[in-house]
Amino acid sequence: MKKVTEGLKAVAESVALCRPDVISAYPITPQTHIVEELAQIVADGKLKCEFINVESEFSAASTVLGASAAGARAYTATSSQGLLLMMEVLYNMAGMRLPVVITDANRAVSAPINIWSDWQDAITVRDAGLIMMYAEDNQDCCDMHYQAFKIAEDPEVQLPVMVNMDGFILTHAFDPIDFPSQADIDKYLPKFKPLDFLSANNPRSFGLMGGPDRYLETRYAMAETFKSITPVILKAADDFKKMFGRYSGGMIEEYRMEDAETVLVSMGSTISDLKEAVDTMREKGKKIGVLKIRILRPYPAAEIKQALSRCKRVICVEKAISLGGPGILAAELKSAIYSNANKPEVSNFIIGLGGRDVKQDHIFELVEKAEKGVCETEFIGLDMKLVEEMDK
Amino acid sequence: MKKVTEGLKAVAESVALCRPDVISAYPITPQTHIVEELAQIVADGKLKCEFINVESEFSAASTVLGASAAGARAYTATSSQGLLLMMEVLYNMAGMRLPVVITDANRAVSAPINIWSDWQDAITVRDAGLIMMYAEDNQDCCDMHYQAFKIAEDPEVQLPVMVNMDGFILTHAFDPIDFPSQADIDKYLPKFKPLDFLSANNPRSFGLMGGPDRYLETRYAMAETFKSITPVILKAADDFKKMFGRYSGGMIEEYRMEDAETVLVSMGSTISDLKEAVDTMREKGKKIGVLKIRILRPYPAAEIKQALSRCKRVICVEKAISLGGPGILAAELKSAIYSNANKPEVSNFIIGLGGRDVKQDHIFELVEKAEKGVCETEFIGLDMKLVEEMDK
Amino acid sequence: MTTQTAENVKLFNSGHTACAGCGLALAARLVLQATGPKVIVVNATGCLEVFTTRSPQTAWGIPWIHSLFENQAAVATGVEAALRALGRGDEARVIAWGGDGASADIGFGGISGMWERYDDVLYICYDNEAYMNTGIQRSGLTPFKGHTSTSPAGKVSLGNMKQKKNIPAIAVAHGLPYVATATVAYPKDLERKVKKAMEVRGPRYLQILVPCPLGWGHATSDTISMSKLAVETGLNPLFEYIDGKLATAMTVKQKPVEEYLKPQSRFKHLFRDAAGAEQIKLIQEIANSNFAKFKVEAVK
Amino acid sequence: MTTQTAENVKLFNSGHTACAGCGLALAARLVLQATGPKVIVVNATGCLEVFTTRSPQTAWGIPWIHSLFENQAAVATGVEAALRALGRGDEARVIAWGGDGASADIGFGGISGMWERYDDVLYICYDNEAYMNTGIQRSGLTPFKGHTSTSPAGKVSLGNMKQKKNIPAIAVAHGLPYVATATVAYPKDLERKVKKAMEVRGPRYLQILVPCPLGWGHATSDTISMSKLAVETGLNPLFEYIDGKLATAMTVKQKPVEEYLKPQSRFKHLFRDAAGAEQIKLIQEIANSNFAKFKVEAVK
Repeated sequence: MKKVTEGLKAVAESVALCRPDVISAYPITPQTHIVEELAQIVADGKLKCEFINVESEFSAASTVLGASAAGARAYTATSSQGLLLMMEVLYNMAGMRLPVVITDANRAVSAPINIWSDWQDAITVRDAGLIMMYAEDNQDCCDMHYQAFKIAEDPEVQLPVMVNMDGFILTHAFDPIDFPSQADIDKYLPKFKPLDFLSANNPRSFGLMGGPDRYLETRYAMAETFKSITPVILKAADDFKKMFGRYSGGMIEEYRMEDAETVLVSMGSTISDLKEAVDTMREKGKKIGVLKIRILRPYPAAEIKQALSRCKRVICVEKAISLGGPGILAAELKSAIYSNANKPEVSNFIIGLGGRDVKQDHIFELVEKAEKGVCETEFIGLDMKLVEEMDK
Repeated sequence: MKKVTEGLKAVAESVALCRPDVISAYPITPQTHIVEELAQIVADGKLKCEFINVESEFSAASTVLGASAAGARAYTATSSQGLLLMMEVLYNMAGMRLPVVITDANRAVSAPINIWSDWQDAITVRDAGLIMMYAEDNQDCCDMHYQAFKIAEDPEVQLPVMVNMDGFILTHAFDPIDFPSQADIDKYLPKFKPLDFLSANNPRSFGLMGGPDRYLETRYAMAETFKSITPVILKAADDFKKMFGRYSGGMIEEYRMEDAETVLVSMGSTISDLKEAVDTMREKGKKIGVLKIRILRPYPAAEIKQALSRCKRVICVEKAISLGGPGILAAELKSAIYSNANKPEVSNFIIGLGGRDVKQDHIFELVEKAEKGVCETEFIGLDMKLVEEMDK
Repeated sequence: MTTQTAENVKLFNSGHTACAGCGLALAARLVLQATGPKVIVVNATGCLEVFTTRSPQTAWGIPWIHSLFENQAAVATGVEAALRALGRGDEARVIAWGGDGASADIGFGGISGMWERYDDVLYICYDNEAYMNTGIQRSGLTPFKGHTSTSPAGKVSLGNMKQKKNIPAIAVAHGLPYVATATVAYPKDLERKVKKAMEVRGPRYLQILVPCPLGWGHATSDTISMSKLAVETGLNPLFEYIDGKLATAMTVKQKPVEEYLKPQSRFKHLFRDAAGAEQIKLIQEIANSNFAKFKVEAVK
Repeated sequence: MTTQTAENVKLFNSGHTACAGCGLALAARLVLQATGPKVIVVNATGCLEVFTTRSPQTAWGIPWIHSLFENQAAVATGVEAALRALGRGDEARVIAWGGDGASADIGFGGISGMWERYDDVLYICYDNEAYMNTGIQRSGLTPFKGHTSTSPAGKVSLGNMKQKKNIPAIAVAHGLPYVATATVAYPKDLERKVKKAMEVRGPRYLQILVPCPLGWGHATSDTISMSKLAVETGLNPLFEYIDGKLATAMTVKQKPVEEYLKPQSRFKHLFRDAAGAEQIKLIQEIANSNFAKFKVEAVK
């Protein structure tokens, strides 16, 4: 039964269905409606849950860390500056193997301050040890949340999961959303059974020092865990499909790639723009497809290597930048396909930073440019008059 | 005139020679001796400078940000958790184009908490818009600081510079250090002349919003700036050599690479270990060399591409990890040499995390492994008994 | 650096985009009228930054900087240190300001640190009693039983469960030489306090209540009357502490809290039933206790 | 998660690696003796975490967690919320603790937030008056004119320029129902205060002075005498505030501050010349003012 719902409110309803024990968050645009809606759900007695308003994102992350360590299913949501402020806690949470679920409403990072969408915020935590999922649309985003708790809490995983949704583009869009029933979600996602937690009945110590004699092995264990997560992610989607009839899963998604010579690679809601453009270009006879990176961590290197083993040209379309560095998606992708025999050209473009509209023409333009020669970290959609003005 | 000095104290003396107007820092191991020594230098009246003890690294970064915006030459030093806590401020400082100099005593990141050396801390800010230098030894590190201020404050640059030195390995090592005279440094590095600063005599607004109509262009301007920094870095080293007689510069350094079939790539003090191993392997007739990445941002893609255009095998030796992702140095390197005709095999290994000793045997071992076939993100130096224990 | 010269010599121009009836815009103008141009302002993220500096425009005629939501105090420390270090101490005094969220919550650690350092910075909290810039979420200064989107009135809740965090008292406990409260309905009092604060060296704290029609749910024409009623009911007493001692408090004829609560939709759930009436009694007790505490001589 | 079962049933084992004469190790044992086993402890980064939990060993016989240097308060909030949410409220009470750096400086924003939320957490600051874990740098609780490596005595400086941040007063201003100070020389007083604190619901604050022979520069056998002299000179008064009112203060016969300062190398620069003697007079004034303030009836 579908219900037209705003993206953030849909996420809030989905999270509520997962029956978190503790929610803690701090207001930041464009994430705010999630916690507002959850606050109202709790205030109306519809969800029995400790909803904790805290004084900063740093404390929001720390509060859910503490709650998770004490055995609770814990959730927080944030965006942009808030995520950066959480940074130290996020590394710590991952290192402590705490299965918190975090929604990030992807937004640009200051300076200059900008509340609109790009991926710069979440990209900054890609090394931290979080599982990172990127939603293409709001149904996908809701379904990711049910699965996120299941994956995070899997005994083989025990890691935080971050669900990413593009600010405004998804967060504030109204779409018909199919919500599962509470009974079904209760079956899909039983009560959290932590392997180990803070308890006076079993007094144990958490967060010990790891000296030079142990630290390397601890990090190795995490790296090994990441190698075994893909099957867990795939199974969560398969189980979801069995119960709810729709497949919302996969590490990557291939769109019209069967005979594609050129493949556009991207994440999140940008995929919809690319698919539309690909449909248009296909009509004109161009052999072009789209590869969606749905899960950024663990990075689906093998899947990407395979998917790009036949094409001639790859174009990464990125909404984040490593200033002074190579394209972020492009570098990881080139790393994955480095030894492919077909060795496609790889271009990458920076688009849509800080909420700049991504137009279909921009996509046509970047394909055209890449066809003329490899482009690296090239900006598309610039207002050149403004660039000149700023140069003065 | 050389003086045997501990690494951190040598950095402190070098920084004092640069006559910063404002220093602000917070204690964290292994960075602390820098600010202690500077505190003493100021307390003894040897340097006229505002030395500000603050309540956190977040505020240390914010204090130097404010000081720099008001026209002061500003300096801070930190490490590990402190750097992660500064994260939001660092992105902001770069975006505001403030030429602060930061020393990072590279240290592992929690959890588990570990005060020993690896690169995980600074690696987390590689997208932020800071110029990032990695010191191989303490003379190099001191010379980097004189140059760092010069580069940061260059009218064409106006960006923060981070100098990285490996915790304990460099910070606590005693070496003979050649310090320039104050008079010479005053000539090399004249008083900071900011292009623009907070002043009641010229009231202007700093840190405005950048909406979707301007943000993309602002980031583009930064990306373009990064393209023009390499010549400034090279000139700072050339000028330094003219004045002080020694060359401490270069984006990369090639060691015994003239006919090398295998090239080890790394950064920081690890380079010394690699050079030693290469000397040994050379004696046994192996054609092997070392490529040092001295400047990580701007990433010296062109220099690396050129330097690796003849070898058969590249081995990245990394002291940081992107959990669930590709090797950090390896991915950027593969991106740089992706289109090279020689297309060397690229392996990468994780070593020495959290202060684990890097032994010469480890280096021989990883070379041997890479020669047998490409290795990706493989850990070297593991205590396998401990790994098994932890697995239980 | 993104910079912009103000297009005219006013210290705070009308070329901003604040909502109608915004108490904050009024307060900012009053403050700068009192300080004059020899100030540098450090502004936390919030409405005041947003509605004055949409690049490339700026409403500020004084040197002004915005960095983040929570580092205004430390940035001010840095600016002040730079002026001293560069021998520019006479050029300007430093003011840091932020809303109640930036001041009482996310930025409070930094402010406490600045106070402990005893930096020569005037900190001004403009208090509209919730996160208004992000859409009316609860802050530490949200009043008892006020409805916000994260302290909502609902079937099992009657709004914000906590009393307003007492930042002025906390500031006094930090040993500040000057701590005061003000509000826009009393512009002369506000101006006098700003001037007094500028005479003192060291850390100073001024908390200005600024009604927000959107967040409080009153008519845009009622900003001044709400500001006045907050004082007259005793819910926002106006006082000064000098060197830790209560120095002045504004004397007013006490009005019942209902007069203040009723016109504001954020309190409307209190007027529905007996449970709400009980809460109003508790709010009246807060007001009474303030009246008892701040019964000192009137401003001279 | 890195976890470890304590090898025996003691709440705080002797199997730690604290320095000889460590006041902190003593305080930790005294606190847990008073609370008993039904507690969960959240520990900020610092000496106490370092010398008790070098993996895989732990000295703790109670459930214990360490996360970061500055988030102990918020982690405690989360633990406490989890216990309530999971219906385990009777299982344990939550204690957060950290050193003076973690408490008065880097973690203070989080503590203030926790106090404002009015969480049921006992916060204990073990105060050794500097960052001892990183090698004796100045904190907000470093005493006036104390030498540390970042507030050094030098040719143009006489040590720490600021008075100790008054966290107990700031805690009272936050509206805490229980605020107290203690020190290891008075173990019964300390134990009583911990027990009293555990009887109260809501946020509580206990500040325990713990001499650090290494950082203070006194003989390792003088830990208790230094702790006692801190009280007897009036530099570290022992008191309790209940519901905002001074409830008890320990009465002692006043000794001159020199008796406390002289055996500690961190004050040795004050005994060199006339300039130092002037500073000692100022320190005596601080002590005298504490004596005047805390002249209330003795503990019953």
